Amino acid sequence: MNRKGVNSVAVFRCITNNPMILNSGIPQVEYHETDVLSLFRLIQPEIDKGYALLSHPLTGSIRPDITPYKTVLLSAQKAKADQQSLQLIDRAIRYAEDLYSLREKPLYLMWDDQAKKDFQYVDLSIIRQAMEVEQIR
Amino acid sequence: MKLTLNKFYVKDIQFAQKSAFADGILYVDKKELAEYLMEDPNIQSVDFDIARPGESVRIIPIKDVIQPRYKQSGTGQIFPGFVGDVETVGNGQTNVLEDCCVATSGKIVAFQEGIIDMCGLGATYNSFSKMNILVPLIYPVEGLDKHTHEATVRVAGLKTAAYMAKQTLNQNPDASETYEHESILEMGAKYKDLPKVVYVDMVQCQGLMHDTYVYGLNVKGILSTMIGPLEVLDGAIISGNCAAPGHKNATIHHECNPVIMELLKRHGKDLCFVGVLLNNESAMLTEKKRAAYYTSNLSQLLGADGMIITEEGGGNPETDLMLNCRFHEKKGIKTVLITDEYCGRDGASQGLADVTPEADAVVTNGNGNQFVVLPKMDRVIGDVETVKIITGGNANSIGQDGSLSVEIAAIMGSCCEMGYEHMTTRLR
Amino acid sequence: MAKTIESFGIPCVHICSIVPISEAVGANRILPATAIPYPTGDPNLPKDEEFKLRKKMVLRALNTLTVDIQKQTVF
Amino acid sequence: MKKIVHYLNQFYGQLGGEEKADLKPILKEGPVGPGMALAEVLGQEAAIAATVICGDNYFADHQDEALAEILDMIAPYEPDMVIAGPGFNAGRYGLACGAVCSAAKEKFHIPVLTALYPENPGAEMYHKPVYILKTAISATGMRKIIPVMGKFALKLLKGEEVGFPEEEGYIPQGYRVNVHTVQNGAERGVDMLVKKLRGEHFVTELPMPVFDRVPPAPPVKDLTKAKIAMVTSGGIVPKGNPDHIESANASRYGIYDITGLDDLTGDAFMTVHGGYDPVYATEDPDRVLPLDAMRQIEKEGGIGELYNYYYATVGNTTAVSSAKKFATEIAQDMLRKGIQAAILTSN
Repeated sequence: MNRKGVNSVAVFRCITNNPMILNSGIPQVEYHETDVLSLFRLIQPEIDKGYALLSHPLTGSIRPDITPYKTVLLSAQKAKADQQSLQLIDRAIRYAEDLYSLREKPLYLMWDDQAKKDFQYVDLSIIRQAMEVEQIR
Repeated sequence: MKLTLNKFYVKDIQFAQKSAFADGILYVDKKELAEYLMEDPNIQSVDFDIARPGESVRIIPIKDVIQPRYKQSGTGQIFPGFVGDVETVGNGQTNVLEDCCVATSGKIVAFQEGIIDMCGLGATYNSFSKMNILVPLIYPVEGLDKHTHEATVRVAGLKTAAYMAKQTLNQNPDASETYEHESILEMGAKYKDLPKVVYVDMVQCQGLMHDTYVYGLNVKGILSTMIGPLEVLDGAIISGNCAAPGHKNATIHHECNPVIMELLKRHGKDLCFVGVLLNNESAMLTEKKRAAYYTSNLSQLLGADGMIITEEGGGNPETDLMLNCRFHEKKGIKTVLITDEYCGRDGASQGLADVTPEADAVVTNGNGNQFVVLPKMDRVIGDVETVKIITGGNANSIGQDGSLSVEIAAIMGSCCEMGYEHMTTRLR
Repeated sequence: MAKTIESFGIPCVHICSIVPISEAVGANRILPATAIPYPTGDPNLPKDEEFKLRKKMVLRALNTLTVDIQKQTVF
Repeated sequence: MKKIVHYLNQFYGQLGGEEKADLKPILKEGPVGPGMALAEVLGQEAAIAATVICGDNYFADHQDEALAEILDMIAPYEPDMVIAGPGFNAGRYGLACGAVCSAAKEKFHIPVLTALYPENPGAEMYHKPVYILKTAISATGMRKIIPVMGKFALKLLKGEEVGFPEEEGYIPQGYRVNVHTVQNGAERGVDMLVKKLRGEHFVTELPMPVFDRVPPAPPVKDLTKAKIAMVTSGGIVPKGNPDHIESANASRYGIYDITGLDDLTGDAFMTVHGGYDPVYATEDPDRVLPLDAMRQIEKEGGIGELYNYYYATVGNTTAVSSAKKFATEIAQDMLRKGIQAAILTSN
């Protein structure tokens, strides 16, 4: 899908800290071993450069301080900086920062391996469904 | 269309040899109900528990809450697409068990939360604590994948609710209310001087534990659509969303949708309630825009003067909420938004993930980040282990006396974004 | 800042990368910039092309100062 | 009986007007000026043990020393509370009232109270840590505010529960708290919509962040005769950052000479903005402050004149109040210099 919103070439960048995405068959994965807030901060300069958000950074109902994993889809092509993307990533960062400061240690650091796997799975499910509905692959 | 809700007030639920409803007591034959649920081959075993108002009981983790309803007359059956066929509902008579609900508990994923406390401080944050609750505990067969597990628990809850309300068939209700909703052309002529009000019910469909069903269909990827309010009261919308307990719209919130109820009550008096538009909250930005634009197109077609928009969840849905607000206001349709906030422990943060200057009329249902200490309960229904990990495995959150420090966001329905509860925030 | 300067009767065009922020802080004449690290340039272009782009942008910005607007306008 | 120390400026402390504004803090036993009236309201329950009086300019120019001196004067009284003002809309006095209360609260862990006009910069700066009662814009509101202050002070002294701003009259501190309501959220929403549709007054429960607006300034009639100035919040400053503008949360701005310059180069200029990647601006500062283009347009006669100085600050987490203050000063300077229009660049 291109930036004008017309369904055309199905290309995107998949920025994630979710290891389950790596083996999911989703192409163009850029994996970063970091937390969700840091991932957003990595994405912000990409948006400055002119890559647009295809998915909302705060997908799902699980808060960024609770889930350790997030996957964000960006456009593969650069253009003039997308205003909505700039605004959304900015607000997502602020939203995550506020929630990270709720507790001495944010909740996402507290989970055992089984819970982590489940968070990964839910994130993957959301991205899969998003791609299916938007017919991108 | 006309729908009558026959209300039966439940004073207690008791297990018995034979299921029945008599003198306000709902008797449940566990064996018969279990057999009914076990028709689903994905269920290994099932057990039931009862929680009553005032008891020292905590239910956790809760997936969905459902109000028992069953059709006394009219077409179709309650929860179409799941319990009933996909036939039209929303007419005739529906029997309703008041002060009573089903709370499904089942650990689909290892991080699940969702608390109902039947007494103490936690009980002041939702209506469910004041209800008689039947809890089906569903144990699936081994190796069941998570999507099927979720669906299994979801359907078992709906079947349980229908089974319970079915016990009232052909009895005299304690009270009954009739709601009428004409065709749009008819009401346009009938109430030509009243402002035309549309309700935009934003539903969330994004993936596992984040889906919503209408007449049995997962409405992911739909263009915004319209549904009759009376159909919603017969369980046409079902929650498959089991994340974010404080502000997800459980099935009971759909069945008793407080915005629909209020608009129906005022229909023909100070407003004309045109209908309900369903707008999906997608994960994708283009879809969010398409949905909001399309919803605003439909509103225009319907001749709406004003609208109430409710959201489900927090974070990305705020973008849908604000897009809908902006697009409608730009078309001259006045909006009121209903939401909640995450404005921090002290309430000093900006509580929404997206905002727009057009949003000048907003109802908030509370700050989910408020911390409360919940007292130890004598009994836990569901999964005791979950209590330990509910706040992220933080041992400190469980006090020496067994009390639990949580955000009210962990309490089922505490900040319901349809405005089901009686809470707001004030600035100080 | 653009808003405050305008409040003194001096038209002020705001060339900025994040238009919504400019809208939120109440600038009246807003011209979207290229990108955050280089609002009035583009390092991907050859020097002379980049200058042409900048001059064009500045001319557009200057032109907004001559327009009689009634409310916040993104040019 | 509870003990209170009261803070006043030279004027309300009855020491003199502007000519005494450089006065260092002095201490007087018992109440002075407005403290007399306040003492009457407090009655038998609390007394003003002492009054600290300080000149407005002295406080503004030497805030750290002044605060230290004032706190040293307060400490021996071991007060149960510190009250400052009321300061109405006096800017310097208002800031001093806020600062003294805030510092006393932090140092002595006691309740503090002042009263200011809501638009006083002291109110904007200190409404979070300090209860600031709303006053009229000028001292004509003295008679009205003193009883309110007295009653609220007693409430704080007794540790009674403080109500909401609308009930108590203080400036909201910015905390949203959960409260239970009679109507459910849906009923409130439908009520709000009906009012909105009828054009009646309604109150939103969640105001959006302020989207501030001013009416657009009239346009420039003839660019070719206009004197234009450049402003940037992108932190472009002469190499060495002579004014020490901070990379974030800037507390100052600079005015820099560009007479005779046709182009900004990385040799002579730099960015001190800490909120974006400086590589591109370092390579060519015109990418943030387009001097080269402006000069060429000037030479071609596209504009009358480019003002030979530019204004610069850093717009990185800089408080709205600071930005407003800089812009006010810059606009006033522009008016003095006969500038007719401005170009502001931001990252």
